[in-house]
Amino acid sequence: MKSLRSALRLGACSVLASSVLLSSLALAAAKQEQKAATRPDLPPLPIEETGAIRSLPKNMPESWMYVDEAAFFSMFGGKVIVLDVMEERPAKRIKAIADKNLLGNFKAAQKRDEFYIMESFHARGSRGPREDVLAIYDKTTFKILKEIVWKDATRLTALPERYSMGLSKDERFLYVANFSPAASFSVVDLDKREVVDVIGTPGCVLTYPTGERSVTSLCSNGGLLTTVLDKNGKKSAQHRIKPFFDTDKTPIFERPAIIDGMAYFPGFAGKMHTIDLRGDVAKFVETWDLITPEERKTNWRPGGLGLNDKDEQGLMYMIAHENGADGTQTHGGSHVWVIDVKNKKRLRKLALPGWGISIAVTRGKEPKLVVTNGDLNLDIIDPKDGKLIQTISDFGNVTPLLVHKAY
Amino acid sequence: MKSLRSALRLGACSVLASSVLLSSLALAAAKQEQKAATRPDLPPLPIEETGAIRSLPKNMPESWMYVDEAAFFSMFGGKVIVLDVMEERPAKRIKAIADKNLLGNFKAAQKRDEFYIMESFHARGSRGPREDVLAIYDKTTFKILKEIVWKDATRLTALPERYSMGLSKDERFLYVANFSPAASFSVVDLDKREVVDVIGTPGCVLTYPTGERSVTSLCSNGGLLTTVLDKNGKKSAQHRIKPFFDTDKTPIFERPAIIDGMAYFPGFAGKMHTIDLRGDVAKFVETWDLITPEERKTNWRPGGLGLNDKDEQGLMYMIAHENGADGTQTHGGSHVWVIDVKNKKRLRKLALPGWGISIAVTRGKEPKLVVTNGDLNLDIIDPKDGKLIQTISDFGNVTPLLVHKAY
Amino acid sequence: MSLFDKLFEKTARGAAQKGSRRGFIRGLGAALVGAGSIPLLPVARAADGGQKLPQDNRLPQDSEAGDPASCDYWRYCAVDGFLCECCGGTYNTCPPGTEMSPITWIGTCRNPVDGRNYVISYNDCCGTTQCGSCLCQRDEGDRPLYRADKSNDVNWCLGANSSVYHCSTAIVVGLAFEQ
Amino acid sequence: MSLFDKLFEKTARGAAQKGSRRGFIRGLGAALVGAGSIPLLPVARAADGGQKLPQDNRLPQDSEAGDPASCDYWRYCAVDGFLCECCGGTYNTCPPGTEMSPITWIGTCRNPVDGRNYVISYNDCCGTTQCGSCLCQRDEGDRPLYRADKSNDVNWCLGANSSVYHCSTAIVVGLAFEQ
Repeated sequence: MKSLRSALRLGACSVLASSVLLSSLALAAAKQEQKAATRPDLPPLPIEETGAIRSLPKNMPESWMYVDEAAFFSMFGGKVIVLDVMEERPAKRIKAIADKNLLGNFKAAQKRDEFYIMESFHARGSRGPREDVLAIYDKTTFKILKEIVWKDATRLTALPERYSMGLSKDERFLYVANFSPAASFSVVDLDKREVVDVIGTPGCVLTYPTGERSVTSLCSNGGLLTTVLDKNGKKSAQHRIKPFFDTDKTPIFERPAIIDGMAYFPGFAGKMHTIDLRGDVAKFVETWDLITPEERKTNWRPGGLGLNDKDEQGLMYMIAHENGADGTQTHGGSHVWVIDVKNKKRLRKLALPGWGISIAVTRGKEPKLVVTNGDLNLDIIDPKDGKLIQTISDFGNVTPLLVHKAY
Repeated sequence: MKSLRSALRLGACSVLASSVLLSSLALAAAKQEQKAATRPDLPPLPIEETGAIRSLPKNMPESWMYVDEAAFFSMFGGKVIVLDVMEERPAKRIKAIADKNLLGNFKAAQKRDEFYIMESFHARGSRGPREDVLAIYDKTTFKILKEIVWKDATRLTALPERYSMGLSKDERFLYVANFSPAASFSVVDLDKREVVDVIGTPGCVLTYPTGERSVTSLCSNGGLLTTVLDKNGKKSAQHRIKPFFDTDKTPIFERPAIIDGMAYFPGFAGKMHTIDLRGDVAKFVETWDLITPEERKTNWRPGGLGLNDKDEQGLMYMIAHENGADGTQTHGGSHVWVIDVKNKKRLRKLALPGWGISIAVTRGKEPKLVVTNGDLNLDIIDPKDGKLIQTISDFGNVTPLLVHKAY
Repeated sequence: MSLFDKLFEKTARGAAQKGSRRGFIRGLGAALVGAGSIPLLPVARAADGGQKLPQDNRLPQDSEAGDPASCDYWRYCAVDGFLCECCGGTYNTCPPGTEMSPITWIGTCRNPVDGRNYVISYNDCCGTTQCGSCLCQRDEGDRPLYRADKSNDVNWCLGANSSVYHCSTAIVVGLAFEQ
Repeated sequence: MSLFDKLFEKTARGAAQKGSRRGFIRGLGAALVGAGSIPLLPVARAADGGQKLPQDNRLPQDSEAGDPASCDYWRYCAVDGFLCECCGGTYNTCPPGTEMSPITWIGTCRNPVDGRNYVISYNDCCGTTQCGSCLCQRDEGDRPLYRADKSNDVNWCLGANSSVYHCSTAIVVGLAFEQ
């Protein structure tokens, strides 16, 4: 057990001391055999090119995902890893890696061949002036096309969120959450590659894209704030939507699944809150129950970090656990609920092979679940039958806290 | 096993999901009991001070060591950790931590209340201009007294070495190895806190302090180069010492134990090489054998990363292994040899409780061995009887490759 | 559900707090709570390291209330992070070389010895990379980012010179009164 | 002892090499060699990811000589680091977003299929933090820093724009001739 430890934490490719000696002997033996069978008749291998750098396809396959490796144990080592979660060969799963410093935030574009990392640097590691930088990456070359430096270093540094950044429907504008702890968001014009406005959202956080060119934030009073932008991305108006939950007594997760412009916010205790984000201004629609009276008796609840995601058919997937209590909302769960949000119906309950902390769903007609498990590896699961397809470990992961679709 | 993984690699303080639920119940029960036994008669706790920062004693106890955590899996996360290796309570072992970026080099002073970290930074993590910085730390407050920036970013970035930096006997000058791959060293006047010279050492590396104010480097031809400095720390003369080993056929480790001014360099195959560093210029003294003819039959050899250290009584301790071969010199070993270098005698062979990669020895009359084991934890061993005193894990260690005495 | 919601928190040192909690490791959730392998030592401890510590004159409520190196210790009811007690600091002092963030989150914890509820300020120590030892996560009363005053997902070192989080303290800053 | 010492290494592309090896992970030594958990697949592989790979037209010496994702693969006789084959690159190309260091160390490896010794240039890919997968350490012929041309303790990304090491390639740059 003891000697397994370093092998486990230091990657797939480790064998132990004793094995080294054994394999040396085996190799020596093999060498003898091979010598007998060599084929000197073959032409020699040609000289190969040096300096070649790979690139990725313009359209990533449906099973490729961006893994937000938050690197909680050293915030300097954060990464975004493109991973083919259906690849069976361990060596071929990693497709590319980008750095992401100090709890950097990540967003992938769908139409643009870009992704965005909003990160921070001190000039010398932990010390020196802090700079907040938006890095715009070319998603095929993984090269940085442009770095935009924030005037004030105020971007949100927190655990990964799907909506710490948002994209306008036409993907011309990127919305980036700031928190100093005064809340605001910056609007980046992705065509011009510059910040066009920084808009205060007092008491309201995060950037849920709304309508064509609006941004909705979730407020400390249990309401919403929608900021409407003009065609240049500058603030045109702000609208407050009145409270629809009690942030003390009936808190909700700040992590909705947004499906066809409708945002579904689960509550800690299992109520769902539907918000219409299709128009210029957000509208509260309704609250409905996710949980049966039977389940409520044993305190079934949603829970986790990135506790939900959606597939391309419009279904929502959410981690849940029994015996919920104050505090367990962040602890993940043993099951995944498959929810038809349009019909307000839970279709299936899947038992996870292990504990689940975060969940993501692959693209396409046959979606697969990507569950960050209690070992901080990824379980790939077929939601049709709940079967474990494979567990992915040893891709340089330490704390892979959130997984995103790749396009 | 699976669920143990994250617990193991994420620190001593981890318990598993199931335990969480259990302990919640236990706590609830305990709370009931406690309620009955409360003592409201006690005066309430006073309001406590905020902002208090601890400091360390001027003279560190003998059992305190500096651990060079190289952070091989993300070179951004390197640390120097002050650890009391004899402390039984896990929570009280860590005394202080300093950052050490990009395979930074470390040196502790003995007379000055300082230590030195020579590190590098790119302006933005992996990208942007590189700066090489010598950070002079106050060893009691762990605050940086001065940062000295190199004119050219050429300092040696390599696995940790005891002599990537050296101190003059009077500790006025610090010698810092550079490698671009052209070899040189910088001389820092620690009184004035400035670089006073950068001295080329073509083909010769590292900085073994010599005499009062000389620096010896080990050369690619199997010889030595001694640079003599003037009283201001500037180059006064350089002397080449002729080859005393064949770097191809009879290589030596670049890691000597320097005891009373005599440097003892072990050879890969087990010969010891004595160099006199007491005068202004290094002198080769002799070669002698560490290994018996019997041991040679099964290829006993020294091996490891920080493969040796010394105690304050003048004994040398070195990791060794059987069945040595080309390549195994770096792989550590199963035993520690205790060597009386003055009498060219091996006193004892200690079997390690596990595999050993690096070794260090605590100060004082009852020295203890600190062995980085194959699990990349630290085994603390009594060299008198070879007994394992304790294994220290979960101090934020990933790759604690070299351990130094603290003063 | 939440004890804290029933209490009026009398913050004795308003300047030092923003009434909020922080907790990077929520997501690590299930697998990472507690301080399982560290034995409970429910006794007062002598100072070590040649420096007089606040613990030297601890009242029974502290000294008999459990082990400050254990995640179960009473002050940590709302802590979420690495315990400074294990990192070269103590439960109420920062390790050498770090700075204490002036912006903190607070919790209200019940002392098991005197039965009183105290307001605890969880000032983070910042400026050195993660301590990496004694990870402790207790999420009672935690709220998402929209309740910044109760959210422990934020890196509260944003109030310090360095945004790099090292460990968390738990400092008594007052008594809490029931409503 | 060392095969390499008996060979004259004909470096076909002098500019790209400095005749030296690098290997951060020597110290990890005993516990970390090999590619134990990755199955050997000694067959040619189709390109994936929509990009034509050099492997598409591999000669038998490559395609029948083992698995480039295994530490035992013939080209890796002197490699020491993370294999780019597992990091989004291949054995002779760098992953997206990195740069190939022009300063490298070289080894001389025997191809088990044709029996010839080839000079292999182990160009590091730099500029993104450690890949962290497929750590492979084979230290034959390694020398300490004083023989920079044979030392794998140095971070050879010093030749790239970024000193941050990501993974290592193994590129055939010529035939080696016995003396």
